Amino acid sequence: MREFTEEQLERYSRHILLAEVGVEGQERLMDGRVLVVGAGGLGSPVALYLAAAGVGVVGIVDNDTVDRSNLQRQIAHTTADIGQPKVESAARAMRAINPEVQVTTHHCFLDASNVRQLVRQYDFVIDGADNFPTKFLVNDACLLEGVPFSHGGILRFTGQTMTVLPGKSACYRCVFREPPPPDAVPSCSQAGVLGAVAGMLGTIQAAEALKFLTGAGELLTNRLLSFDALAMRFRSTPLQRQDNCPVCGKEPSITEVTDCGPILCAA
Amino acid sequence: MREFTEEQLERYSRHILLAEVGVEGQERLMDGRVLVVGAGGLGSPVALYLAAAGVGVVGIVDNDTVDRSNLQRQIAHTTADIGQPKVESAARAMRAINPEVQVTTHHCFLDASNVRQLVRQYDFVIDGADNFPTKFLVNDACLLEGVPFSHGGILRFTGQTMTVLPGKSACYRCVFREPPPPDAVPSCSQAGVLGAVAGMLGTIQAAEALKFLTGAGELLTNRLLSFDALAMRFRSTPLQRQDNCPVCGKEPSITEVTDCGPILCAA
Amino acid sequence: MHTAQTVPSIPRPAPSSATVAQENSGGDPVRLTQEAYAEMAAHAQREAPIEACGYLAKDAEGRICAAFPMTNADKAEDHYTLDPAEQFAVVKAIRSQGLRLAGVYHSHPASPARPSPEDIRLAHDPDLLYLIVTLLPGEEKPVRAFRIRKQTVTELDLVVEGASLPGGSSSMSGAPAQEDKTAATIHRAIDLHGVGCPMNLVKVKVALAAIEPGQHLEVVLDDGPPIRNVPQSVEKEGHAILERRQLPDGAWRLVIRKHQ
Amino acid sequence: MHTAQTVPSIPRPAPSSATVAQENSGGDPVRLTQEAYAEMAAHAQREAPIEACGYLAKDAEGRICAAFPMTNADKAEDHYTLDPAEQFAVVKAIRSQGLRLAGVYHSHPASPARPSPEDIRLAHDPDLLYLIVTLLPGEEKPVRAFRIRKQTVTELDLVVEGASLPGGSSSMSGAPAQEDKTAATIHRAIDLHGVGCPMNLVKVKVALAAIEPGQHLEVVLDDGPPIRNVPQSVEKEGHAILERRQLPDGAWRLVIRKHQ
Repeated sequence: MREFTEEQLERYSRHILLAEVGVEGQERLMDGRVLVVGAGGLGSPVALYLAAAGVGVVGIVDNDTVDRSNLQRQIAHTTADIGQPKVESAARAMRAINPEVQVTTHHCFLDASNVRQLVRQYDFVIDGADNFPTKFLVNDACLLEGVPFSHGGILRFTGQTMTVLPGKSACYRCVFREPPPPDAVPSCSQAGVLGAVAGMLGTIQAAEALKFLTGAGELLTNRLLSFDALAMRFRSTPLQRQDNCPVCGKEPSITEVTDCGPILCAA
Repeated sequence: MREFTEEQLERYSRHILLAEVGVEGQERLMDGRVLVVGAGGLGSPVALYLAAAGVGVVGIVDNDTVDRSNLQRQIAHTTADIGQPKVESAARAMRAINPEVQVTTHHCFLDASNVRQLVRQYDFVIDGADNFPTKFLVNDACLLEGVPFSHGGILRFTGQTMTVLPGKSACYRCVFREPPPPDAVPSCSQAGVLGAVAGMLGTIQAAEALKFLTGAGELLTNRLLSFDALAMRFRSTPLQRQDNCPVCGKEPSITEVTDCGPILCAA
Repeated sequence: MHTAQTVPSIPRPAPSSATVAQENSGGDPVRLTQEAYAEMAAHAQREAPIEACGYLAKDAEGRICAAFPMTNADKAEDHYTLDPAEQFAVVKAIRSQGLRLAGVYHSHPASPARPSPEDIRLAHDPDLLYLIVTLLPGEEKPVRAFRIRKQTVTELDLVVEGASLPGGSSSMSGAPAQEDKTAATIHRAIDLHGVGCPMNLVKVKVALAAIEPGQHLEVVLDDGPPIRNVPQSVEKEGHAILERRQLPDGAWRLVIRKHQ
Repeated sequence: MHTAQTVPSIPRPAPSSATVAQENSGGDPVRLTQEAYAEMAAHAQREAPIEACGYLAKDAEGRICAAFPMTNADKAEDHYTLDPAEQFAVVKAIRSQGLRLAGVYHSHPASPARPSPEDIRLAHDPDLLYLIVTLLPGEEKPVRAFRIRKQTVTELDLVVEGASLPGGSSSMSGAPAQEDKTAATIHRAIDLHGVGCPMNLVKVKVALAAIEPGQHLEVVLDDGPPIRNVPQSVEKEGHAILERRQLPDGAWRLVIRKHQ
């Protein structure tokens, strides 16, 4: 058993007290490795709550820098961080909360050349990407590498999330098959989102990561949880693995990740 | 109409883009005043998302100082803040995100002597208190002063929340009537809570405050939203105002707030 | 509580056997667990030369199984008043443990365990038992039980049981100490004197995590919220409390068997 | 795209009428909207003395309704190559607007609007139209349409329509300008040249918030994503687009009536 310091016992006491987490669960968190894809609206709360929970290694991958328009919802960043890489800004916030967490920053685009070698270093991946090609890339890489992940997406007042255990539960492609053609994704008016909606979805994703690492509870597998914050209604849609899924079906056509940029893929 | 600066347009662009918020909604946020009771597990995400949204004045009331055991979930505070008043630490985090927000700190116990004069200065109150007497105190004060509020509570892996429009929708006492006897509230083992659960509930409360101020959507009135993060299931229980409610019923017996300490109240 | 609340705070003379009607009830004896006795005895020792006082609780079988030390608001060597502010809380605590109020105890630090005239005059509740603990050395009966109805005192037979303590002793030769023999082999021990809720439970859980299923952990917990909270939480997680007894300083010693 | 992709980057001589078979198709005329013409003309003027080039799109009625300025990868005054990297994106953009590829246009900054021998030799797609805009002053036909099949050029009749422009003109006397008359009184105007998505929509919403319901806002938006996104978002919120026309520099002018 890991030796906890007095400070660790204090810091993690509220987890240790939980029968479903306990000492063993907290140890698993401290031994856990989670990759957060995107340090934006979803990645911000995820990063902060994973750091607070004492997850051993948290990786963050994001190529962006902090923009003022991010600050309405991306609570890992501050006004002073404008112009700096989001991964650096998020890492700073995480370390301030919990210096024990090892934060690994990947300031780059996630693409076919790096995604598999990145996700395979982690126990769990949080998809907090803001675009469809990356969401499919993360799905395919996690499926091919056998790494469980949480899908998350937000738009305006709505959010949706599901957790995928590769080979065991429905994957993102079982449900959505392929990215929408880029011109079918309205870019401009759809950029709006209520700030707290990002928090609602990101914290659900963080909870799923903590549940996965500790083994507590029942994950959001084979279910798509969606909500509309305007009506404040939540809905759970049952899902199933699809035999004809191109990545996790019986005769998969996708056996390697490919870059699926908005132009090349849509042709 | 308020003149927005270029920086404000950028900062609040994702709200302005929403048809349901828009320019007018963002102006209402910037003119809005919200009191956050408790700068802990619920108050932390609420405070950060309200600041990010540009709510004009955010008050925080909390008598506590930051303890290491808070940091597992109270993401407005950092390790460097240990020992400092939580309201100061939260205010610092809020100002870093958005220097435009006026943060008013109340480093005191909320009690019968100050609660009414405090809540009446605000448009909306977030109850993020961690004890039943304060929750009833906030309910009674808000009902007597006619100030809408969001009730929130978390325990282990569960959370519950409802929004109260005084005189219009069911209040906390319509549902729960009076605090449980203090010894019916197990103090020790019940202290455990999954960190992200606090985030899930606090962000729902923040969304309710933003909806209330902007007028967007349908509030959580006459409904108790509860969830269990272990199963990741959400439930909405319909509620009704009660004619015999001691504070908002036809013949109210509560016409003034009273301190309701754990011992005196239990008799 | 109305009984206890009306106990007035007046001085009373030293106990005199002349005023006590000594009768034996002839009925079932009052049963007192060793823990409850130990609690009273330890409390009396802690408070001496001041009189100690408190409530007693009985379990579903009518056995007095717990003593709840309270503050003697008089802080006097020859009389006592239960602190009214504590009475509600203690009665609630008793109920919360599924117990019922059985009576009131107090100590006579320098006199035999017999009711004084004031003890009799002020005993308003005919249904409560009045237990008196004496610290006088060499007393044959260091604790005695009385029922007091309409100023008439009836002494009841008293049996101290060690039933809940496997391997425990039912001797009345003072409070059981931590070094008492126990059937359980202790694999690990932690002393949580001064560690409050909920960190004491955290440390118990950490200590339990460090031993094998079926092995035994000895824990010393403070009186008050710690002893009321921690054992029930430990049991809820499937571990067994093998022993539970109060130490002379008021703290409690538990032996916990880790769940299989 | 294969046609355009294979347009080689080679110099070609000045256009010679001798190599062009002048025939009239005798069929329906090619219909060209004023916006599309204005776009081509504006593009030609911007690029001069370099040749401008781009794709043309037709709507469901077969009318050429949009010109998509592209980069002349040759940056030459007497020949052009459509930038291959842009071709995919533009074809997608055309489809995304529910249009179809109609043809290719280019400009002759200093010669008449007739195909050069290379224009003919390299026109591989028999189904595409080839439009040529000349900047020569005093030309009777500043824009002409050709079909080129097996090295044979057929000039088609060309009609420029102003149908989609209420109050617009169908004259061919140059590109319509912002100062053209409009039926609407403008209450506020914002110039969003250089303001991308989604900040342009933010600013349109702010400007709309500042006028009364029923009043008119004039907006100038960049070509590309801005003109594809902003009007539809504005309409979705219940406002009406009263006018929409392209300016000589490629940007677009909208007149929006705020919802009642």
